[in-house]
Amino acid sequence: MTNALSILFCLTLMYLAVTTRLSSYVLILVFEGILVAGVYTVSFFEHFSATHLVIAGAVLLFRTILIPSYMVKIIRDLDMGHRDRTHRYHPGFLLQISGLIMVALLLSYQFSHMTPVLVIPLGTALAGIFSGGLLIVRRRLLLAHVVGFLIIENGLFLLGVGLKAEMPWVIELGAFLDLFVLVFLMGIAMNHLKSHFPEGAGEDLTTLRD
Amino acid sequence: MIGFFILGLIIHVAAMALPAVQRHDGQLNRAVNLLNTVALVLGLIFSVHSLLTFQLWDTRFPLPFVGTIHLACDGITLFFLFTFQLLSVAGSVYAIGYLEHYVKGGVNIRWHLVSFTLLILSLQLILVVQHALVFLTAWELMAVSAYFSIVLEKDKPEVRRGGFWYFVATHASALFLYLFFVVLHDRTGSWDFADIAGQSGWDSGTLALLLVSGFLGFAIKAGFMPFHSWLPNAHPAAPAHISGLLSAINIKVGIYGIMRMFMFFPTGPEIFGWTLLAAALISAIGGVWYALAQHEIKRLLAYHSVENVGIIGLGLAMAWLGRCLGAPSLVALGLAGALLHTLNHAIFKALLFFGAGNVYLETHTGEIDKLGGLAKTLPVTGVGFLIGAVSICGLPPFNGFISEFLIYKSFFQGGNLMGGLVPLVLLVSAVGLAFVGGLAVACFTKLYGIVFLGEKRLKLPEQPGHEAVSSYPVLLGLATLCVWIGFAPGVVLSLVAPAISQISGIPTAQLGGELIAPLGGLTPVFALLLAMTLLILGIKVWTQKRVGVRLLETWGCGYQSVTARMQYTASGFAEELIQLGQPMLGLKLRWKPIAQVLPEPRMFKSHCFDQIEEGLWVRLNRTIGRVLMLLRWIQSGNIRHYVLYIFAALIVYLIIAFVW
Amino acid sequence: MFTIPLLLALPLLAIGFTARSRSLEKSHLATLATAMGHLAATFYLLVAQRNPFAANMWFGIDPLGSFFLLILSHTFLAVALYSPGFLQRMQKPEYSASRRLYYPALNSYLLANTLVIITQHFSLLWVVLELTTFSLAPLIYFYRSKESLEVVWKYLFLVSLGLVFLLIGILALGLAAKGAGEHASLLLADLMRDGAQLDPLWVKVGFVFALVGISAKIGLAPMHPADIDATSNAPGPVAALMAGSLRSTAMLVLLRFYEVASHTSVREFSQRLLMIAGAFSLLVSAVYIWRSRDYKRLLAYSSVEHLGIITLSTGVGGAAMLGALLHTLFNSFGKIALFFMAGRINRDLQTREISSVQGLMTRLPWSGFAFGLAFFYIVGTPPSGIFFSELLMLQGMVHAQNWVLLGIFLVLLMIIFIGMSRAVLRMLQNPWRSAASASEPRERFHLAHAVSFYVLAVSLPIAIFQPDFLFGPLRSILAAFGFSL
Amino acid sequence: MVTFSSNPVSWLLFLTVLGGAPLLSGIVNKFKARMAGRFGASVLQPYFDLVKLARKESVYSRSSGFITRLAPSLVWSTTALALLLLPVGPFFAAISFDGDFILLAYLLGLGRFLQILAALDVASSFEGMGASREARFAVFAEPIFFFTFGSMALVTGRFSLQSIVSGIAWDKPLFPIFMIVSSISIFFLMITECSRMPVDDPNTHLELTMIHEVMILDASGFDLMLYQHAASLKLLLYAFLISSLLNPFGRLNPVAGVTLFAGVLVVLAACLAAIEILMARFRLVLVPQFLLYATVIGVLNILIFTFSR
Repeated sequence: MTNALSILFCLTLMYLAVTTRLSSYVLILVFEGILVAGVYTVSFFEHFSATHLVIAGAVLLFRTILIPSYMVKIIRDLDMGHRDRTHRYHPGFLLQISGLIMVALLLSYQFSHMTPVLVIPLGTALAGIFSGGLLIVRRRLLLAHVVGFLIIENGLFLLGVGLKAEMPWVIELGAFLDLFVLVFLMGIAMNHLKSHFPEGAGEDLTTLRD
Repeated sequence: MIGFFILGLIIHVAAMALPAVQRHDGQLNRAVNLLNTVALVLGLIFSVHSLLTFQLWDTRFPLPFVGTIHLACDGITLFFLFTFQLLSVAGSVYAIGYLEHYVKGGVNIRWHLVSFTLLILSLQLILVVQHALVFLTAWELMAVSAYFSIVLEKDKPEVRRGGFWYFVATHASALFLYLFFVVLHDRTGSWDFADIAGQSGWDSGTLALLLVSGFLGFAIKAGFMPFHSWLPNAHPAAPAHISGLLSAINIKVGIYGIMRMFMFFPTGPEIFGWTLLAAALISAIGGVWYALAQHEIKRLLAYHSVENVGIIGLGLAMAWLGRCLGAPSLVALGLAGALLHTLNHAIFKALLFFGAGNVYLETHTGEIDKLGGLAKTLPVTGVGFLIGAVSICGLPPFNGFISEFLIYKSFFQGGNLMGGLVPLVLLVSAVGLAFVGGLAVACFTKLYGIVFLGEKRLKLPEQPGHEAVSSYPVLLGLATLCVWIGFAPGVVLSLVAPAISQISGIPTAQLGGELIAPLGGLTPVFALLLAMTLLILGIKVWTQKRVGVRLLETWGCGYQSVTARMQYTASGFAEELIQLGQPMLGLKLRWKPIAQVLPEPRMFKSHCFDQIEEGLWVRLNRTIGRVLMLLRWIQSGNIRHYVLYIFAALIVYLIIAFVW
Repeated sequence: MFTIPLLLALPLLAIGFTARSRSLEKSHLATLATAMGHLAATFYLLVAQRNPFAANMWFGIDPLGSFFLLILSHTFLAVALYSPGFLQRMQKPEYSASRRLYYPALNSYLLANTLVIITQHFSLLWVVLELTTFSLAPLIYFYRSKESLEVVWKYLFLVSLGLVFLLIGILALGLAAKGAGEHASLLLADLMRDGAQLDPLWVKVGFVFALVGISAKIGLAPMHPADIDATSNAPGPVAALMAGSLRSTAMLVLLRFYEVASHTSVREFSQRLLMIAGAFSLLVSAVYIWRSRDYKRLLAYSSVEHLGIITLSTGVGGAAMLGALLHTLFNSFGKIALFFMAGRINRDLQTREISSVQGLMTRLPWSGFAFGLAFFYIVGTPPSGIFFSELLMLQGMVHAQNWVLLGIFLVLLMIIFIGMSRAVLRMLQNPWRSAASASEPRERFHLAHAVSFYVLAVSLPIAIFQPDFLFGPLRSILAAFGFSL
Repeated sequence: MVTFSSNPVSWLLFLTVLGGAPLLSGIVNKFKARMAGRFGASVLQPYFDLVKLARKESVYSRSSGFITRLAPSLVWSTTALALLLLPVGPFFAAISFDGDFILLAYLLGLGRFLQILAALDVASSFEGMGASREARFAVFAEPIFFFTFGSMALVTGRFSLQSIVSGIAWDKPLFPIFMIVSSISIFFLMITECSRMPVDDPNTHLELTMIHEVMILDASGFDLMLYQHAASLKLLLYAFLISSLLNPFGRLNPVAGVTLFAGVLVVLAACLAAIEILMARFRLVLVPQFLLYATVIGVLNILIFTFSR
């Protein structure tokens, strides 16, 4: 079951690679949020507890409702509607992502020899983390960076599952990051972007350098 | 007796506090310098008395962490203390008159006075301190204070540049010394010089590391080639009294350090002696040859400091070799030469720099080719400078001759002691020293002849000579010292004796017989020379009174309209010798060749740059900059790159963790 | 048991009060009181050397914690003293919001950092680390300009990205702890107790991820860029706060992981990794210090350099580790003075270009003098404290016979010295080429100068007399890391 | 230990040498004239010149200062004092001590120093030229001296001219060769220092070509006399050096010693004259090579000696 969901997660990553619409990014986020919550619940099914339920709920709340809606709002505010195509679209991106996924799965397979892990979820998690990073590196819109950041978080979540780390309050803390992202990265920063950068809002910032 | 010294130090501190209360710059200048002079004279009483009565003084007082601070005056310390105090007296008295002109010019000299006093103070502290940490502290105090004394005219960019050379060089030497003392501490477990000196049985690796780091540290300070480049840059930048003291005593701290290394490693390897010899010879020849090519008085004198440090190094090397051979008499000869030359060089170099300072005050330029005939306008400076010039060439009957004579003797004696090809090597070094002497003669005949003799080459503002009256006693006193040490070296040698006997192990009484008496015998010879000169001079004056004397124009070989511009110039005087020095000396000649038949305006420029400075240090600086430039893309300002770095670092670390 | 309220409750109250009070004076007094109370408690803890918390609680104060508490609250007191002098110049209307936010943010910063230092449980540690970033954001964003927006964005983004990795590191620690059996937990004490049973593989992974994650906060290359921007564009007191205490707090977190690692078989590896990371940061800082145009950025790079030195010699261990700990303290002293003075110079001369700083010593004699003094302090001219700590590091390297590292260390120090002195001496000596020489009033002595002189002076007695309340803890820290002097 | 010879003969000899010095240059000139086929001036001509000069009034340049007035006496007295350090044939040197040859070299150096300054003192471009040349050649001349006498000191293991001369072991096969070769390099030195052909032409009249003569262009009267006499003293000094080095009899057989000594002097004079007849002046750029050549001879000499011992 977890494996199936993980595979789906990988597929979302593939889609991430081919699309360039901010709106479709948001869709991906929603879908991934559901997947992650699902994997989480399933993986702890046998010894299920209230905390797990709470966490799963929180994740669903943040990742499928709050953040996406907020993102849509921002897209409207900064009217990125008419130029929601991130620049320098590049077919190689798909190859890179899929390569990443291969490598990640391979790694986690190798890893499974050293220590007991769930191969597929672990691989997916690694793939998520690295492709999130890759997204940040490859896309110039700040919002895309946030998306990448959230994808890394999803990967982190899966990681906890894949490594079978039944530690109280470790992965769960990840939820805090959502709050953080919500409040700061988007709340403060994005809102001020408009006032400071009348045109080209949301492009990445590169004035401070040596 | 020690009370005098301590009182002196206290007075120095008081002098440093003075600028806070005294508002008027002129009075402040006089007050501070006079206070320093008094303090130094007190210290001088202490050092001379304890040198002559051979009282060594030693005390420790406990402090936490740094352990017991160990202050001691052994023979070496006392001799250097004597030298430093003597010359600092001269410097302080000279500064009174010299700084007067800056005060008139509205330059703010308060910081300068403070750092000048601090420089003198720290120089004395370095010598008496026998504890590594406090030594390093005093060392850095000296470095920083000297830097701030150099950049008095800090509005001029070239002054800042020169000062920066010093700043960097001295910090480099400090880093080497950190390494040196840390390794010593690691092996001996103590910061105390006495304990370190007591240590024996070094393993060869450690010894090599120690010798290299220590020598580099002290050599950079002393200005051995190729670490000399800060001298010719810092000296012209500094005001005259500072550049005088820089050459006279500041670089001697390096020599003092090498003497300390003698104490630390009683059984050093012979190879170090040979290395020292080579370095010294290179510095001596290179220094004087570069000096010959200079067009600026202070720069020229700075290169001569390199040369003289080299000569001192020759003596030290002989001493080291003598100790390896177990020949105390050779050690004594070498050390006597080295230490005496340390004192002598301090004296005549200060004399020359102060003279150059007076020239600068008079003409406001240091360009040799613009000057001329100053011996008439600046009589006292002229005489003093002449005596300094003769002494620095090591000509009898002045003090330079005595020390070089000792070093020559040490070469020949060493040649007798050692077999195989060693005598040849020493012979070659002796010939090298003679060669240096010849070049020095060429260089100083050029300097004195062009600057002080002949006619003015440049229209100077017609005004009475600017010679600061306070510089008369200094110049004349130093000149007298040159003559006196030359004629009667005995007394000064007895000042050196404690240090020598401390290292060579020969009792002072025996030294008196072996070392001092023979040189004492030179006195009648020089007296005879003087007598003959006076006699013939007398006869001449008598005859000339009979047959009469006439004043006429210089014989122009038939050419009538001779102008001052037609005099031989400094660059012309030295040009062929410099040509022979190619390509070691980078000589740039630029001129407009004769094109048309009819005469047209023409120019000729010759500029000699320092191959080591340009080719080594400046290039090193440029190379470092270029290499670092290669990494300059890191701070690209693009957050996507930063994210990439994070992942890259993660992967690299993981590779280190699991693959390497 | 008054220390816990002093350490935690007081800042909390201060946050509440300053958030509600309208007058800056009152908030200032409250903050000052908090700082003093905090400092008093810290001193008490240092001297008494006892843990006010029950054993095996999620909070606890060990020698390491108390030492870093000292750094934190000392820096905080200095900043609190300087704050009114800073705020009274920020009268522009666009700053009003920032002014109101200033003191609450300051106090919450204190609270968050205190929590980081006294937390013994790694998961909790991670949470409170988040809090420090939260509290700092409004301070960095004080000027509300384009640049500060960019800065705050970059800083928050990179630091939180780093925190993701830190979380992975903690996760790995948890997995490692699984090997220890039933009583396994993420409490520091337990982890150290079970050092032998911890799964070295996971400890290794954990250490690597923790290093990468926390580097963004410490400012270790190559995760330093955001730190540079933040430190150089934040207002003077905030920059001093970051360079003086935030980075050392982050360093403490790294030390916690190192502490765990050093009780397992991963010890050598972690030491090697620390050396590499430190040396690389030293190199990178040298790259930018060599020819620097902007003196605030220069100072930022200098603190990258010093954190690099600290990391490097922590890896060397032994005397070098003692040097590293002392260096953390002395570096925070120096950075306080440097950033205060840089802030004043920037305000009065209206420039951050080194080349356009003119006549500093004539226009701002006090600030110029203090700045120069702080420069000589930070490059380790004896008798500054930095000299002693760096000497200790050299001793450690020589004793470990790590000649390669020693060579790299000395060469890079020399390069950095040249670059830094080139810049600073130019600032100090550049003559004033302007007609308005006479018009400007002479700068008067200010509290900031007093603070700077104090922090520069205080390191010497510490280095020389080695007060036992400080060196007792230091020795037990070294013992805890398995070094003996 | 400096020893002043107790033997009055050494001191008397010194006085006679002072008196007899011009004779040598006279002899050289006579030889020259004879080889050129002229009858030539009398051997005593130099004396007449000196007396004539001493009687003339002195003319000083307006540009000149105290150096010009001081230098001649110092040049003279340094050269004279240097003569005192020489052992003359079988007789002891008046003054002798370890390393006295160093003093000798430096005394001549002092004289040279002042002469150069005196040349620069009168602000004449010609004399400046001469001064520069003198300084340049001195740089290469001094090493020859030190090399030769240094190697002798090392070979004999003694440090004073007196003891070196008496310390030469003529019975050993190596020594004669060594001595002869070294005296050759001293002869080169002599040619340079005494401004003889082919380095310098003592009796040209074109200032641009001269070295020594051009430096004393502005000297006159008693000063010029002193310069001339000092020059002849210098010539004699080098001649004495060579001839006491090539004197196997030494003190064993005074009569033979003295005769040989005198003989060598005459031969040297003849050689000088012959060279001046047969050779033209070198181009000035060649002079350093000429001197280096002399040094190289010395180097080979000492090398051969060391290796074959």
